[in-house]
Amino acid sequence: MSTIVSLPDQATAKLPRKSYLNEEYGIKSWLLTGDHKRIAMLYLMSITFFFVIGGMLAGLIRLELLTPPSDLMATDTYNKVFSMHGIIMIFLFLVPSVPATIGNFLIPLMVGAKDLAFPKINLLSWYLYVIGGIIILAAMVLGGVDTGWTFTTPLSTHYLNTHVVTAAMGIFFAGFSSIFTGLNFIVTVHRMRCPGMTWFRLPLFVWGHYATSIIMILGTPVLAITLVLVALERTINIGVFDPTKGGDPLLFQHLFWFYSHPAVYIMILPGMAVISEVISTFSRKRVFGYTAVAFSSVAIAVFGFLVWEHHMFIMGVSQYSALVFSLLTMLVAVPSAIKIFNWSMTLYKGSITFETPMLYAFGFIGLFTIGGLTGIFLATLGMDIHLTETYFIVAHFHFVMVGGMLMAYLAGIHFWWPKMTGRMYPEGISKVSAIVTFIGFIVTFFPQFLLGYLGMPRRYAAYPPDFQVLNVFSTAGASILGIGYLLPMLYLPWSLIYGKIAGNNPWQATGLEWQIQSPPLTENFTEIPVMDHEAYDYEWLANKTQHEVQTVG
Amino acid sequence: MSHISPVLWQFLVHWLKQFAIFPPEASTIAPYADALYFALVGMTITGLVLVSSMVLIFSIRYSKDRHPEAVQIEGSTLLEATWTLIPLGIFLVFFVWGALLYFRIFNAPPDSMNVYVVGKQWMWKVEHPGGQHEIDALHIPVGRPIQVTLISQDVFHSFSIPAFRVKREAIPGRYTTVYFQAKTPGKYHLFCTQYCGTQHSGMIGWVYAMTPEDYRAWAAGSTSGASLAQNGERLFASMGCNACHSGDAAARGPSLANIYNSRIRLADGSTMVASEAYLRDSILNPSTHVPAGYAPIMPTYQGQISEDGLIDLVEYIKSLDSNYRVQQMMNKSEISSAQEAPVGNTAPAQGVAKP
Amino acid sequence: MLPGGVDPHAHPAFLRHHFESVAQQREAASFGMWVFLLTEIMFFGGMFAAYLIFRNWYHPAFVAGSNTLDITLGTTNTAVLIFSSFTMAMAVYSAEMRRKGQLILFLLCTIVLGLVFLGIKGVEWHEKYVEHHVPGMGFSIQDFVHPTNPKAIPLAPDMAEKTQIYFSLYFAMTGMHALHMVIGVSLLFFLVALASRGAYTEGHIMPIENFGLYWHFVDIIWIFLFPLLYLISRYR
Amino acid sequence: MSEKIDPEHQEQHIVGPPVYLTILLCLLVLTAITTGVAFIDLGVFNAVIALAIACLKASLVVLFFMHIKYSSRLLKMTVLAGLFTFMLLLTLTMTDYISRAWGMW
Ligand code: HEA
Ligand code: HEA
Ligand code: HEC
Ligand code: CUA
Ligand SMILES: [Cu+2]
Repeated sequence: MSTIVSLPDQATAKLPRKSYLNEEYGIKSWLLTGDHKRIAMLYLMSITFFFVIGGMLAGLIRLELLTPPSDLMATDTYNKVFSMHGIIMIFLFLVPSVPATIGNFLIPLMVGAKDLAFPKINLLSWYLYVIGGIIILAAMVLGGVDTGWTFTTPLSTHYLNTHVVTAAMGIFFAGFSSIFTGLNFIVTVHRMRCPGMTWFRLPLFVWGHYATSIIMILGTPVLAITLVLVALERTINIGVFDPTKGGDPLLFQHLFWFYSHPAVYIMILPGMAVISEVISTFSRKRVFGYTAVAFSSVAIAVFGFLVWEHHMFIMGVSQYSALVFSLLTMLVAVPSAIKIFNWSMTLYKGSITFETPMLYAFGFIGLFTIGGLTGIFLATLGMDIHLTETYFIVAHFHFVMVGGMLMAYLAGIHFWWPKMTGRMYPEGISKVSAIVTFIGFIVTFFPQFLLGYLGMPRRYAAYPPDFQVLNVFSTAGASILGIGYLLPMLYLPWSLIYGKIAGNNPWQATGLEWQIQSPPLTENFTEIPVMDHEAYDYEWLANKTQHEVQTVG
Repeated sequence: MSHISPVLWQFLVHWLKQFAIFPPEASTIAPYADALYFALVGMTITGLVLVSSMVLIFSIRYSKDRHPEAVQIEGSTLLEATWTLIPLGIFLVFFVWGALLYFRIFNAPPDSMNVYVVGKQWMWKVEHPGGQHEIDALHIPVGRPIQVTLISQDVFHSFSIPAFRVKREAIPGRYTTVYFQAKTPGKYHLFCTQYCGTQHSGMIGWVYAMTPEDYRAWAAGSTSGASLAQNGERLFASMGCNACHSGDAAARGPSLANIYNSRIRLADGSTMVASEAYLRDSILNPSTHVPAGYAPIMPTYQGQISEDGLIDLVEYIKSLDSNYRVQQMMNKSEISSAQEAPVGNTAPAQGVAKP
Repeated sequence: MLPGGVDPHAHPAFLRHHFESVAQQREAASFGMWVFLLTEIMFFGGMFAAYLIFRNWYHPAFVAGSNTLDITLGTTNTAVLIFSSFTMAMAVYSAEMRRKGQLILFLLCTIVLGLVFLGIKGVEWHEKYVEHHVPGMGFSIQDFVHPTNPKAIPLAPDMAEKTQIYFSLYFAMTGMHALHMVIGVSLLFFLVALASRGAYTEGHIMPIENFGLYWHFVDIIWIFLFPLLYLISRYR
Repeated sequence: MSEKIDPEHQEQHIVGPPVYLTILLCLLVLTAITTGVAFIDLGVFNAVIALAIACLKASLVVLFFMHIKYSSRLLKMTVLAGLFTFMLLLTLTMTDYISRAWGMW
C-alpha cells in the first residue's frame, strides 16, 4: 500500500518474539489476566458480540418499518425489539465501546505506565459487564422488555408485565462496570504518569478519557439508584414514582436524565479523543489549539451535567426551568464546536494522507456536525415541541452516536489495530467499507429527519402510509450500512493471520505507544520512559527516526 | 420504461404523489414554527458547508503529494475566540427565538375555548364543554383559539398534531395545557407520541378542523344532551358534595361560588389561585390546601371518581363563577346555534348562594 | 520515610509490579478509594433529592411518619455508629503503629458495634412491620388517621396516604445504608483474619486505611439520615 | 519522591488517639444537641439547625477520621467535587419543583 508511510523498520519488520499475546497461553491465562491489554481484547470481543445482536435487532426494526402496517411482527414484539436494540446498543455497546477497548489498551501506554492503577478492578469490571450482558440477554430470551431504553415510569413500574426488573439489574451491573473503568482511568491519569509527563504533555486521547471518566463516576451511580427504585417499585410497590400514591413520575425523569444526558457525552468524548489522534497523525501536524481541545473536553463533561432537563421540555416541567435548561444546553454545544473547528484547522498546512482511519475521521466530522447542530433544533424550546418524540430525535441521536461515535470507534480500531495485533488490516477493502458505511449511513438516517419534521412519531410499529417513501429509503440504507459493518468483521479477523507485519510505528505517529514494539510486551515498557517533549512533536519523531536509521540500519 | 414492471411503476407513482417533506401549515403557530425551522436548517447548512469546505479544501491543498512537509502551528487565541463566540452568539439567538415560541404555544389567550382530553391506554377521550364526547377524534372550529387541557388516566401519553406543530404530554395526576388556533379546514393526524405500551402506535386519530358553520352543525348534532357542567352538577349531588358545600354560611365546607380563578387564602397563610389544577387537587387531596377558616374534614375522593368525573366536577365548579359563565355564554352564542341552551343558564345549583 | 518506617524506594513484597514505589501505590489506592466514595455520594444523592422534594410536598405526613420512629433507638444507634467510627480510626492508627494485637482488638470492636447497629435497626424494622408501616406489605394508615397517642395530630386520610412515601424513602434509605453496613461487616471479618496473620502490621496498611474510609463514609450517611428521618418536628 | 514539590503528593500524617477521642466526644455531644433541639419548636429553624449540625458532624468525620485535613490538595478537591455535583443535582432539580407552581399563588 503506497499510502502507508514507509518506515525504517517496516520493510524488515518481524513480529516480536515475545508480546502480551503470547506471554501465556490458554483460556485461563485470559480469563484471570490482570493485563489491561488482554482485558481490552476481552472487551473488544464481547462488545462486538453485543453489537452484532443490537445490529440484528436494528435490522428487524427496519424490516418491520418497510411497510406501514405491523405485518412482520406484532406490535408488542416490535416494542421489545426496539427496546432491546436501544438497551443493548447503549449500555452494552456504545458506553463501553471506545473507553473499555481502545482506552483500556492505550491509557497506560500513553501515560507511560506498566498497567492501570487497579488491574484486578479492571478485570472485575469486565466480569461485571459480562454479567450485566448475560442478565440483559436473559431478559431478552425469557420474553424481553418493552419499556424503551428510557424506562419511563409509571409505564415501566406498573403497566408492563415483562422482564423490567431483570433488564434493570443487567443495566445496574453494566453501570458498575463503567464506574470501575472510569475510576481506574482517573487514578491512572493522576497517579501513574511517567516522569516528565505533565498534564499538558498528555495526548488529547487521555484528556478525552479523563473527562469521560468524570462523567462515569459522578453520573452512573444516580442511574443505579434510580433503577433500584424502579425495581423496588415493581416488586414491593413503594411509591416514589407513582402518581396514584402521591409520588412524582417526573422525579424519575429528572434522576434518569441526570445520568443519561451526561451519558451521551460518555458516548461521544472518547470518540472525539480518537479523532484528535487520528487527525494529527495523518496530517503530520500538532493538533491546532491543543489547550483549547483539552479544556473543551473537560468543559463538555462539566457542563454536560447541567442540561438534562432538555429531554423533558414538554413533560410538564416548569416553563421557567425549561428556559434555564435550554440556555445551558446552548452553552454545552459550544465546546463541541470548538473541537470541530480545531480539527479542521489542524489540516491547514499539514501533509495529509488518506488512510482508512482518516476517512472515518472525516466521516465523523461531517456527520457529527449535522448531528450536533440538529441537537440545537431540539434545544430550541419552541422547535422541540414539534420535534420531540418524532423520528427527528431518532435521526439526531443516530447521527451523533452512529455517525459520530461508531465512526470514531472504527477509526480507532483501524488506527490501533497494528499496535494491538502487530499486523496491518488490508487497506484497500477497508477504504471501501469506510465509504460504504458513510453512504449507507446517510441513506438510512437522513430521511428520518424529514420524517420527523413530517411528524412521524418514534417507537411506532405501524405508521400511516403517508410516511412510507422515506421509510423505504431508510430501510434500503440500513442494508448498505449493514454491509459496511460486516466487512470489517470479516477482514479484521482475516488480517490476524494474513495481514502484513506492521512494525513498531506504521503511521509514524508520535505517541508513546508507537515507540514500543507491536504488539507490546505484557509489562509495556522495559524501562519506565521519560517524557521530554510535547505531545504531537513531529520534529522530535523525525530526529528519533533519523537516529534509529543511523544506528540500526 | 417498458422494462419497469407495472407493479413497481405503480409503486413509484404512488410514492411520488405521497412524497412531502413538510406537513401542512394548518395552524396560526405553524408559520412561526416553520420560520424557526428554516432558520435552523440555514444554520446547519452554513455550519456544515463551513466545516466541510475547510476539510475538503485543506485536504486537497495540503495532501501529502502537494505539501510534503507539514508546517507546525501552535494555535491561535484569536481564532479560538472567534469560533467560540460566533457559534455561541448564533445559539443564543435561537435560544431566545425558541423560548418566545414555547411560551406562545403553552400559554393560551384568555378567551380560548377549552376542550378536555383524557389519555388512556390506548385511546384519546375528548370532552367538549357542551357535552360532546369523542374518541380518537377532535372536532374544532377554525379561527378560534382552542386550549386543550390534558390529563392521563394511567401512563404518560403525548398529544401531538404535526400539522399544527403542537404537542403536549398528558401526565397522570396533573393537568397540562396546550393551545392552538386552526387556520385551514381539513383532516389532520393526531398521534400519541409518548411511548405508552403495546398499542402505542394504535393510539392515533384525526383532528377535524371545520368552518364555524360546520362546527356548529356538528356540535348540535353530536351533543349527548348534558353539558360537562350539567353532568358535574349531577355528580355533585350524587357524591354528596352539596351536603357540605351548600353555600350556606353555616355549611361545613366553603362556598364554591366564584372561587374559580380567585385567590384563595390558605390556612397556613399563603394564597393560591384556584385554577383547574387546584380544584381537581382539592377533591383528591383536600388536606394539601385547606382554605383559611375551615377544618380539614373533607374526605378524599381518591379512587372514587374517574378523570372524566373530575373534569365534570371541575367544569361545574367553574360554571359557578359568574365571569366564566359570561365568557362561556359568549363562546356559545358565537359557536352554537340559538336552540342550544347556554350552559350558564341552567348551571346554578339549588342552594348555592348566588353572588 | 513513610509512617511505619517503610522506605519509599524499597520493594517490599506487597508492592505490586506495576507501581514504581510504595508511595505511588499508597497514593493511588487512597485516591482510588476517594473516587469510589464520590460515586457513593451520588448513589445516595439520588435518594436525598427524592427526600427533599417529598418532604416539602407532604410535610405533615413526614412529621407524622417521623414521630412514629423510636427516637431512643435512633439516638442509640447514632452513638453506636459514631463509636464504631472511632474504633475504626483507632484500628487504622494501630496498623500505622504496627501493633497487631491492638489492631485486631479494634477491628473486633468495630464488628461488634456494627452488628449492634444492625441488630437495633432490625428491631426497628420489625416494629414497623408489626405496625403495618412497611410499604407494600399490608401498609395501613390507621395509626395516622386515628392515632393512639393522644398528643399526635390526626392526619386527613389523603395526607395519611402520603406517609407511605415517607416510609418508602425510610426503608429505601436505611435499607441501602444497612446493605453497606452488611458489606462492611463482612469485609471486616476478612480483615481480622488477615490481620491476625500479620498482613497489615508490616507497613502495608492500605487495605485497613481504605476500609476505614469506607466505614466512615457509611457513618456520615447515617449522620444525615438520622436528623432527616428521625428528627422532624419531634416537639409535637 | 519526597524531594519533589508537587501539590498532588504529600507525606502521610499520623493522627493520634487524643485527636480521635476529642472528635468522638464532639460527635457524641453534637448528637445529643441535635436530638435535644428537635424537641423545641423553632419553626423552620429546626430543619436548618438539624442540617447544620449534621454537616458539622460530617465535616469532623471527613477532616479528622478520614484525614482529609492532612491530605493532599487532590483529595480535598475530590471531596469538594462530590459535594458540588450533589448540589448540582439538588439545585437544578429544584429549579423545576420550585417554579412549577409559579403563577398559582
Ligand atoms: C452521543 C450522543 C449524543 C450527543 C453527543 C448529543 C449531543 C447533543 N444533543 Fe442529543 N440526544 C442523544 C444523544 C446525543 N446527543 C440521544 C440518545 C437522545 C435521545 C434520547 C431518547 O429520548 O431516547 C438525544 C436527545 C436530545 C434532546 C432531547 C430531545 C427530546 O427528547 O425532545 C436534545 C434537546 O436539547 C438534545 C440536544 C443535544 C445537543 C444540544 C447536543 C450538543 O452536545 C451538540 C453539540 C455539537 C454541535 C453543535 C456541532 C458542532 C458545531 C459546529 C461545527 C459549529 C457549527 C457552526 C456554526 C453554527 C456557524 N439531544
Ligand atoms: C449505539 C447506539 C445505536 C446504534 C449503533 C444503532 C444502530 C442502528 N439503529 Fe438504532 N437506536 C438506538 C441506538 C443505536 N442504534 C437507540 C438508543 C434507540 C432508541 C430505542 C428506544 O426508543 O428506546 C434506537 C432506535 C432505533 C430506531 C427507532 C425505533 C423506533 O423508535 O420505533 C431505528 C429505526 O430505524 C433504528 C435503526 C438503527 C439502524 C438501522 C442502525 C444501524 O446503524 C445498525 C447497523 C448495524 C448492523 C446491521 C449490524 C452489523 C451487521 C451485521 C452483523 C451484518 C448482518 C446483519 C444484517 C444484514 C441485518 N434504531
Ligand atoms: C364532609 C364535608 C365535605 C364534603 C362531603 C365535601 N367537601 Fe369539599 N370541602 C369541605 C371542607 C371542610 C373544605 C375546606 C377544607 C379543606 O379543603 O379540607 C372543602 C374544600 C373544598 C374545595 C376547595 C375550596 C376552596 O375554597 O379552596 C373544593 C373545590 C371542594 N371542597 C369540592 C368538593 C367536591 C367536588 C365534593 C364532592 C365530590 C366535596 N367537596 C365534598 C367539606 C366537604
Ligand atoms: Cu399513548 Cu403512546
Ligand atoms: Cu441530552
